[in-house]
Amino acid sequence: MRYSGFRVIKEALTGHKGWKPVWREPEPKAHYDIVVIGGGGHGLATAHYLSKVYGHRNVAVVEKGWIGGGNVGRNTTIVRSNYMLDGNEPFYEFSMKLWEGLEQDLNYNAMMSQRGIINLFHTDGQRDAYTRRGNAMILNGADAELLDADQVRKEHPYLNFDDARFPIKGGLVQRRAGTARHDAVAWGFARSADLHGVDIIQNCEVTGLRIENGKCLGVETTKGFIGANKVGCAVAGSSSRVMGMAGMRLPIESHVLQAFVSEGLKPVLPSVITFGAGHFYVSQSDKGGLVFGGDIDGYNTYAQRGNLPVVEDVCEGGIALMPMIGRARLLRMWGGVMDMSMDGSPIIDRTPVEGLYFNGGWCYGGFKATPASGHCFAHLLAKDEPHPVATAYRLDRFQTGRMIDEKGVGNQPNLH
Amino acid sequence: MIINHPLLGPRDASEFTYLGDASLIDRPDWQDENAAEAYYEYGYLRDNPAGEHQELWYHEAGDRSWLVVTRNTLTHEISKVEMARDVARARGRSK
Amino acid sequence: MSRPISLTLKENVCVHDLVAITALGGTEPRVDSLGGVTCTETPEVALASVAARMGQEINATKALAKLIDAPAPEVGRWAGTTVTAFWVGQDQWMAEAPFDSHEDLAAQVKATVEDAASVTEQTDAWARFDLSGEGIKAVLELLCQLDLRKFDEGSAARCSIHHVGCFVLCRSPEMVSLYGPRSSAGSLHHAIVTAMRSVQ
Amino acid sequence: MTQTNRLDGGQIDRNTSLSFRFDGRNLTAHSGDTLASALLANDVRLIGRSFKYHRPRGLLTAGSEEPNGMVELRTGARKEPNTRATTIEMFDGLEAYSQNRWPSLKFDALAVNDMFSNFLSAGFYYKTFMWPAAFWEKLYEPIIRRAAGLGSLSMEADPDEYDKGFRHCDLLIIGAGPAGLMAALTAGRAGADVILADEDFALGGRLNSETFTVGDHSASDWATQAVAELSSMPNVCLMPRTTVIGAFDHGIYGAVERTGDHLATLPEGKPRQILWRIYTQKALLCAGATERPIAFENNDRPGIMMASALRTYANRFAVTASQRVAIFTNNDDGHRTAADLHAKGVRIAAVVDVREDAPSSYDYEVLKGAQVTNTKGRHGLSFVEVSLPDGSTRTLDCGALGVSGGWNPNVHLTCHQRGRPVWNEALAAFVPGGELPVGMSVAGAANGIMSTYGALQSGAEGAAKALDLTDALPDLPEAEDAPIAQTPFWYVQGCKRAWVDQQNDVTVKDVKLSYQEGFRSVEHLKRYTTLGMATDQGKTSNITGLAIMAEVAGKSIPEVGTTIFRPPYTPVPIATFAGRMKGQEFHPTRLTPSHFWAKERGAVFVEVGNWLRAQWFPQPGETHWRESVDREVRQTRASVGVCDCTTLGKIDVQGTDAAEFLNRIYANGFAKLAVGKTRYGLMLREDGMVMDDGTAARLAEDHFVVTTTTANAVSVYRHMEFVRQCLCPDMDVQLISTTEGWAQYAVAGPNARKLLQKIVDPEFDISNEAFPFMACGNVTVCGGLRARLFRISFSGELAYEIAVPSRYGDALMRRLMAEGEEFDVVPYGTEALGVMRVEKGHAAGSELNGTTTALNLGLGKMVSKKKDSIGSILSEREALVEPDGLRLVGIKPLEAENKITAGGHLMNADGPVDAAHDQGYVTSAVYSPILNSNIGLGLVKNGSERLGEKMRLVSPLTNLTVEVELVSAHFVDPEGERLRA
Repeated sequence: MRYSGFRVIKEALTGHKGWKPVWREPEPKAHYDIVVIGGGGHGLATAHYLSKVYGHRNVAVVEKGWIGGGNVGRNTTIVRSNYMLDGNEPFYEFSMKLWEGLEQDLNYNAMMSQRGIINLFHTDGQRDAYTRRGNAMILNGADAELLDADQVRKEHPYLNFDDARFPIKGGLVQRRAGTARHDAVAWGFARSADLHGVDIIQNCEVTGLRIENGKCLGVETTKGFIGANKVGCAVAGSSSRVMGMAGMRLPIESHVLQAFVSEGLKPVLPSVITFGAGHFYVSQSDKGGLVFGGDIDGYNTYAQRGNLPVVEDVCEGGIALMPMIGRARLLRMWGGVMDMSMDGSPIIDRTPVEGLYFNGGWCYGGFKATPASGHCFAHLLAKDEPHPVATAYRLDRFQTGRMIDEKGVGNQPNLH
Repeated sequence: MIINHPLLGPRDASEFTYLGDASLIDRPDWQDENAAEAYYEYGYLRDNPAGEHQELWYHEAGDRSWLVVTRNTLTHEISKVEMARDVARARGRSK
Repeated sequence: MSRPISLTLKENVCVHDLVAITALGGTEPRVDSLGGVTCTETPEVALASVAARMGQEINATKALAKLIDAPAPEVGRWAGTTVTAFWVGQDQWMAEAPFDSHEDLAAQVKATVEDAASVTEQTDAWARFDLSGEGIKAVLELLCQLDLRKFDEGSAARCSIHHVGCFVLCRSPEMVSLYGPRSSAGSLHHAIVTAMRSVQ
Repeated sequence: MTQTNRLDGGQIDRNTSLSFRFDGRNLTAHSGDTLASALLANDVRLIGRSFKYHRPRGLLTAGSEEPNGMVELRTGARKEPNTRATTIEMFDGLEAYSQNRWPSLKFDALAVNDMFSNFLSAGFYYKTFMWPAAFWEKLYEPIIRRAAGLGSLSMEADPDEYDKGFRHCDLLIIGAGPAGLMAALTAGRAGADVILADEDFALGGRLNSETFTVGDHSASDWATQAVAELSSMPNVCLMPRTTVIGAFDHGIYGAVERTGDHLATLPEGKPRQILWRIYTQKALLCAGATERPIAFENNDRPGIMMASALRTYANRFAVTASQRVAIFTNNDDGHRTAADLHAKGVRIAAVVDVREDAPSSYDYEVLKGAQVTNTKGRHGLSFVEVSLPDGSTRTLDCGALGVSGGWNPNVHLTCHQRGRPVWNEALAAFVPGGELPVGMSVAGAANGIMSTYGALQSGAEGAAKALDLTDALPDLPEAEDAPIAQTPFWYVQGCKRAWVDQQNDVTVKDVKLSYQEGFRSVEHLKRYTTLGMATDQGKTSNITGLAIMAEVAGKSIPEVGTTIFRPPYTPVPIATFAGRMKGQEFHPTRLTPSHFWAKERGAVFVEVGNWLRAQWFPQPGETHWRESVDREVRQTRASVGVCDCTTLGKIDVQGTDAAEFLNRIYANGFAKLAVGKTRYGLMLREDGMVMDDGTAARLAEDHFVVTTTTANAVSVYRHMEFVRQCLCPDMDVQLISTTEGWAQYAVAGPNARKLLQKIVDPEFDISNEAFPFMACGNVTVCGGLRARLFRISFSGELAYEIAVPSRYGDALMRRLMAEGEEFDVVPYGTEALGVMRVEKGHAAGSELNGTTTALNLGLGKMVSKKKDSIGSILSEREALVEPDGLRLVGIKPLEAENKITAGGHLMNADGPVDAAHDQGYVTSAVYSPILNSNIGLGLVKNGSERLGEKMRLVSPLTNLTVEVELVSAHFVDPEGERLRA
């Protein structure tokens, strides 16, 4: 069923009786060409591109809970392609372009809002690093602008310019960046994949990988064995657990990232803002809530909850940067479990096990990557070779020394 | 969280700095013929268990001791806290 | 007539003509009183860290006891008379003494412990504020995470105050000493006085 | 205007009359009122507008669960949007305004949404606004954003102060109702350290809202006496106005105490709120229960309220919402409200009870087996329509309708970790279950024990159990102990628009549509309809929504599941979490010993980490920073300059294995360093990247002083402790930071020695022969002050670093300036320092960016292969030793005056300019007054083999393209003759 304004009006006049379920609830078949583990954003996007772009319709997505319940269901909704390194920028810019056409591609309004993002800097060293980054963005075909303090003040007069411990010296802006309605992204991909024949199987937990003579034959699940020619794993947050079923150890640790939302407020923030002298970034949702976050808690965990010190750290940053939000109330806090990789960059690659493919290590950059991640993983699954923009995301890069380390903090995941 | 320091008793985790898996104590022999492979695994591969995890915490705002904390990554329950130096010796490290 | 560079600390007391300033930048210590609590900047103290050498822990403990004329303090405690010491880490202590009589405390301590311990001058690494009065508990409650129910006379603990790593020593039920890094003295002092104002 | 709805009795102080304003109207109240009770007393029912349809809204509850009665409190910079009228303690001069309406509360333009509500069904926006694509940003979204949101911020900095504190106890009791008070009495009398926290300003919970007796006292008097006894106990800490917002790991609870919100103005220096971190082994949750509504047609009009709320307003605040009240209930509790109101002289239109076997009353009519089918009244309820069992309908005139659908235990804090509530069939409600936070137990209504006696009893038992008290429990007073059985009744069948979530305008139909479209898991329901996402977090709506979903799914409620509750229990101002860490106090400020001197000299300071360092020292007449910096560089290179380098990390390394230890942490060797000598040290991370660099001075066989960069002082020290304790546990080496203990100054330039000879006491020979380049040692200065002297150079000049105890740093700097006058000595700041190190080709922060190896920096030879040092193995990985990898080079524009930009990228002299053809980037760029040219350092592919090559430096971000030449990084004195002079 196509969605449109006319359809909404028609249904309204006929008691909304015509609305069908957005996805079917099929029972798993005995065998698929491709089984994607994980009904989060990346898994559903993979299914969408596999079926729509690469013509694979005999595909299943198996999800242990409800779809969209992964990090796509709990993030700060930021979409941007402001990366510095060659391994990353082309991929995220590719993702940005997919975002820009997503509503039309999915016939679903994910409310992609290109409100822009500004990364503030407070020292000359930061300015130089952002200059290098902004140049890399432009040289890769993305957009970037460098603002000085006065220009920042013009656009964001409510920031702390008069009593700042670390004065704002300027900012790197990407106008095309913004936010999207995170749940809608998952639902939109699911709906499209479903329409193209993909079976989305919820409440179906993968309990094992059936591997014989180095080849993956399918997945053992709580709904029985499901055979597959190829199995793709897209379960960021739980990657080590699932790939552990194949006996693999990953260059990944699981960490919790907390996020926060305030009570609804009339519009105050024109764009996404990232503090450069503390752990704080913020945007305002269409419903009016300030959606903000900061640093990860910093210890290995699989629990979707954090602790007070980080809450305080984030709010200290927020008040230092924009003291006008002091009387806005924090309404809800939650935690999402991240695949923190050893260089802060993701992995989309084959594995030593034939027929088993891996997509993970997204750290806290997974949401913005959703379309490109799905597209590139679909490409890898369909063609057995990496998509041109994802060639650097190899599993063996740490062995060869080809790390993609934007922050330059090395092999300590909780610093990325 | 609260870490029960072997010497100081219960201390707020915010006084500590986290490093990672306690396997970082087991630094390979630099002269081993497979040193390159060994160091790659030591430096980059992690068990990352969903359950009991031995990990290194540094009492930065305290007595500057490194601790090996055994903590469940699902419940955050801490079952054991040891001085990393003792653990390192027990694992055969010396000079 | 010149002689080669000496590699040991000069042992006589100083006769130089340089004027010292306090951590807060004054020539006189700063004193603030609010609602029954007094905060006094206390620069007239010399400090030296004592860390036992490997295998010399017992000798170091003995030597320290001799120095402070009391058993070496246990974990989380301080002890001593003229020269006092508090526990800062495993087999590691900080010796305290009056500045005027002990400006070269490190040298004096080293002479006592000899090769049993490494000694490092810490006198000017720390700014000290003494907090006294009935209301100090209410002030400390806003500053540090210590369980004040257990923080009795003789206690010495390290803790973080407004992101500044400090030592807190309980001298008596109505007096504590706070040691913070000298460079952050201004921020620490501001935190203390703000808390005093908040509870007065 | 008089308080027309004020009744007799209550717990307000009628002797104090307070005046306040709502939407500009002057009204009066008494102390003990909330804004909500005061508005009702003044017959104000219309208070706000709903989120989506802008429907008129009044009060629904009398507590913090309030979804509707929200206002903008106070004015100016203290404006506080979305504040629940039910939680605002009245004070004289209070000002409040209604929100989310335009132009006025009575006539709200966007109320038009309500007419089109049928088109604005759940999730409609996901299905439209897609064409034409560009319109979303330009048209649709701005409209939605303006309509959305509730209250507005002042856009001014919050002027109030906030504190954070720590408290410890044996037992934290959350909630001071009957269970909490009894628990506190039990624990307190037993001598335990108890904290009793309650969000209300009056302790007692429901006891303050009820008319029945406890022991020989009225419920509220008993509460008052209990509180009096507790406040007399030194081991009990009573915390009214304190909301426990979250249960965190290992017995740490967050609590927000509102110390100033009930005051018209805060006393100087006093906090508005305090965030307490409460540490306790045991906690007893006595948070009570929340009454749940019944959904029916137009159940959202002002005047339609929870029955228990009407009772609270009448009994505690002596207020009725209207002189004529009806009740709609499915349980006996609704009848209590009718009885209490009747007793206070309020006219009861009727009690509508869905039960055929409902109890009768002599005082008012009870319509048994009846249901409310519709309501009327534009800005407030005027009458309700009731359908009777026989099919006939009745109309009841009333200005208020009390609704009671039974009670839901407040299980929220039990869910903050892993706990999942369990369904209790008898109560038809969720009760705490599963894994509670360690050390937490639950008592009273929060645990599903709904009678007052049961609450008192479980409170006493809960406290005793938590503390393992052996002695007998205190005698419990007599109190009502009515058994409770609820037959759930969620909504009236056949209604068209019945509200489940009143703030977000989620109706029964929306929930059903959600199911129809496949959004059937609770999480999908929540996210698709926004049910329970409003500022009340669904305290009065989640369970009802769940029940409707269960019904349409043909499942039981527990099968459908429950949404878990997350902190905070009620919303908390962001500033409260920040406390005092704001403005200039956001981070501590670190000052060097000569900071005050530098300030006198008019230095311009720059933040380096938490340090403030002098960036340059402007002289009269200098209008541009470049003039100052150029002068400082020229004068230093021409004669002598002094720079404060106290901020460099200093670590004292002692012990018989000290040298071996340095061998391990540095890539280059230290074993053979002679006593009295200093050596440059290169430190790698285990992954082979350069971590930091500095010098190590050997003061004795077993004593080194190591320096680190300012930025890495803390992480390097941590790393060294890691190596010492975890990798080399048997090495005899002791570490301690001495960064703060010594004021250290670089004295650089041809006349450096001459100047120092006037400072260092004459018995110390610092001639080039006696004290050559890289020498170090202890000296005395100015007549006997102990000092350390290092002959090291960052500037490339003849240079020393001299250190004295910090308290003398200010004096030494002044002395150096005075003694240096004859040499025209100049103090120089970090800018000049940076210029000189680039001229000299020293790598620093911008080159040591965490992704560069020793090889990249041209220091490859320093990495010894003959010893075991951190990082040596992984630095050999194939990609890290590729011949065409990045190498550090000097960069010079072909035209000296052409500016070059750090962060610019380097491209071949010709060929395309894009990422694919990137050759490297500029790490540092300065103007060299010595070379009279802009110069820079950069990392270029195979750079060391390309010296002399012309390239293009491009920075499209700053619209810059410059022709440059790759040169040696050592612009000045490449042979190093000056520093050995």
